[in-house]
Amino acid sequence: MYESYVLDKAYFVKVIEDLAAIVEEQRDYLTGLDSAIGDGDHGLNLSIGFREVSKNLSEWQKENLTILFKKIGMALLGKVGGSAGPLYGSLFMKMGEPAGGKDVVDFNEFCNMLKAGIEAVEMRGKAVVGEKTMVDALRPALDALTKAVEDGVAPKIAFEKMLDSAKAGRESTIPLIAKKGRAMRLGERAIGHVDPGSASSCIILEMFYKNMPQ
Amino acid sequence: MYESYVLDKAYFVKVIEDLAAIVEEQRDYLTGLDSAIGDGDHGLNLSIGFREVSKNLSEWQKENLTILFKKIGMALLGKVGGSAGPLYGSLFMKMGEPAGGKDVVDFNEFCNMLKAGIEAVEMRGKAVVGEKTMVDALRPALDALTKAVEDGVAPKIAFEKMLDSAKAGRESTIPLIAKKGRAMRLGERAIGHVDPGSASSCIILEMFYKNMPQ
Amino acid sequence: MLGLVIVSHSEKVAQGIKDIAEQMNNGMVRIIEAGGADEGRIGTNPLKIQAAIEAAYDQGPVLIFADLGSAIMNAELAIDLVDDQIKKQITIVNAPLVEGVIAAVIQATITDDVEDIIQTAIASKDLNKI
Amino acid sequence: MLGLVIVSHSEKVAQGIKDIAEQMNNGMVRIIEAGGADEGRIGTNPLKIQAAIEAAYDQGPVLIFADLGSAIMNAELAIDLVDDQIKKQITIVNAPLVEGVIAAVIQATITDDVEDIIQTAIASKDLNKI
Ligand SMILES: Nc1ncnc2c1ncn2[C@@H]1O[C@H](COP(=O)(O)OP(=O)(O)O)[C@@H](O)[C@H]1O
Ligand SMILES: Nc1ncnc2c1ncn2[C@@H]1O[C@H](COP(=O)(O)OP(=O)(O)O)[C@@H](O)[C@H]1O
Ligand SMILES: [Mg+2]
Ligand SMILES: [Mg+2]
Ligand SMILES: [Mg+2]
Ligand SMILES: [Mg+2]
Repeated sequence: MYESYVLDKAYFVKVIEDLAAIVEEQRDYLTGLDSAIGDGDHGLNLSIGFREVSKNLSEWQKENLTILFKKIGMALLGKVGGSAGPLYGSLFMKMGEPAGGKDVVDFNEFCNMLKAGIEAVEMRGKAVVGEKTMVDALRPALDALTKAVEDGVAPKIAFEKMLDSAKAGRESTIPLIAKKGRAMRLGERAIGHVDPGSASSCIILEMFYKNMPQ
Repeated sequence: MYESYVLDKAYFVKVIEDLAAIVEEQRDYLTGLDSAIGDGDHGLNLSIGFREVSKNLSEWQKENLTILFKKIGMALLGKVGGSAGPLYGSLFMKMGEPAGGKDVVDFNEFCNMLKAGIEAVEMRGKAVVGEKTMVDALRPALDALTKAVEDGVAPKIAFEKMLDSAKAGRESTIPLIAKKGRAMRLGERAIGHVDPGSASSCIILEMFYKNMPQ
Repeated sequence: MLGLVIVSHSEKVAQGIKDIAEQMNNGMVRIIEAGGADEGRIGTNPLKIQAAIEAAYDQGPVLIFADLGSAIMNAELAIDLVDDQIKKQITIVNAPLVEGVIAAVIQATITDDVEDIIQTAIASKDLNKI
Repeated sequence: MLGLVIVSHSEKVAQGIKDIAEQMNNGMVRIIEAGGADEGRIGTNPLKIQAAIEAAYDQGPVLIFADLGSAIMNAELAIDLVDDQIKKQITIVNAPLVEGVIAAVIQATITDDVEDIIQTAIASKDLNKI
């Protein structure tokens, strides 16, 4: 089943386009979350990063998926400015690697892409679940996806489970004290607020989910 | 003897003029000393400070000695930039106080002016003799002056003794490790070098000496 | 409101630290920079620091952060120059400049206990970066 | 020659620290700043840091000093991007930014033992200012 479920470049390009659009739309929401427990730039950071991506996407989509993702990641690295830069930069750069220079991947390969990307975020930020970071959304999401795949769940359903776990992970950050990033300094004052990175991670995963064929 | 030996405003103005001139002349010498064990700006700092003084001196000399010295001190404070700013700024500002708003002082009052100024440097910099600072020149100078006055030595001879002690103090800084100021960081590397502030202090005292009437 | 004065030998450093700190400031701290000697030279200027203290003062405490020895000396001189009423509200904080200012501003969003803010700024020297 | 990279969220801070440090530099340290995100915004940029590392590298060690958490993260990313030969020469120094850079540059005028320079920079956090 998973080998015959393929995702082509048009899918990925659409995901990125939608992502750029929704980041714009959700910019103030994300910035608002970051104002509460950070420096209030998360939405702006991502907006600037994805504008750079948008600007180049028609050019970059000539490349294979590995290079396309690498270019997206590099653009985020260079433009974002905040922590989200190296983290999402690494996510996209590493996501491209399991695509092995191809233009189309099957579902197994796609899952490996997400795995590589999320592990790269963990590696870069050295955060684990419970530290009130984007990892609180990404790690449970990856685990739910892995489990769904082991259970042989259909691709889009597996992704729905992944997204549900990401969102649950996002909500799980509310009562937490932060152990990484700027919010770390706030101690108990961070309690009661959603971590901005966990919110943007949900948005990213949602765009991948939404555009998947049935 | 000391009451009849008076120093008038013309004397002080001439001292300051000469000081401004010699600072210009010795700028590179002082900067060279500071390059060896500091940040190489001591000569430049003083040059900028005394240029400001020169520029205003014809205007300021209308004031009594207390105000004149205060204005000189304030100009040094504002312009010098380095440690010499607050130190020599305080020296001149405080020197004016024992002049008690007059235009002429006798030798006793003049000695009190120097005492007030040098004590202000010590208060501001919290340095004591042996820490490789200008205090190594100024404190022995003041002590020598005080002793000469107690011994009833004639004014200009007393000042000569003061200047000799200042210069001996300057030389005494050569083998020292610095305990104050930037050179403090250098540890043993400061050994073998004259402290720039002790050198400029000798220059200042020398101008007071040189212009004294017999 | 808490006042905070940033004293550096470099005008750029003082301004830049203010820029970083303002991002974390929720309006609870009045941050004023006093960087550089006269005419932008490297150094410090007690009259600039005095003016910064007066601008930062808002009937409450004023914290001064400075970089090197002579900046502290000039800060102390500036303190001597301000009104007694302001003077007794001033603390020179023995903390690293960038890290201390940021820690103080963040802590000021959490508490208005000045002693706590000062201690947090001082403790910032031991925050592990890596 | 020793390389030194100053990473700050603010372009001004990084430039200004370089200005201060150059006054004490006797030509033994190649100091390169990498401040600010793209277009001078507050933040850091791993590509700028990478370029700074490459510019600071002169066949010898390169020390990186940075301000806040995400600056360190971007410095680590930059290190991943440079050549292996440079990479093994790099140390991120766990020291306060302004104080650490100044201490390192002064110490580099005294010794060329990099470990000593690093330790002096780290110890700068405990230098009493007042
Ligand atoms: N070490 C880390 N590991 C994982 N995520 C992190 C880490 N540090 C910060 N983050 C994430 O980054 C988000 C903030 O991003 P952003 O506002 O762009 O960066 P900055 O805090 O530098 O302004 C946080 O909400 C958190 O989710
Ligand atoms: N705390 C201090 N007390 C007395 N003199 C000091 C002190 N700190 C520095 N100095 C003097 O200042 C001189 C350096 O002056 P300058 O170069 O103008 O200042 P900076 O070191 O700030 O560049 C030193 O040579 C020393 O004599
Ligand atoms: Mg942020
Ligand atoms: Mg930020
Ligand atoms: Mg100097
Ligand atoms: Mg100087």
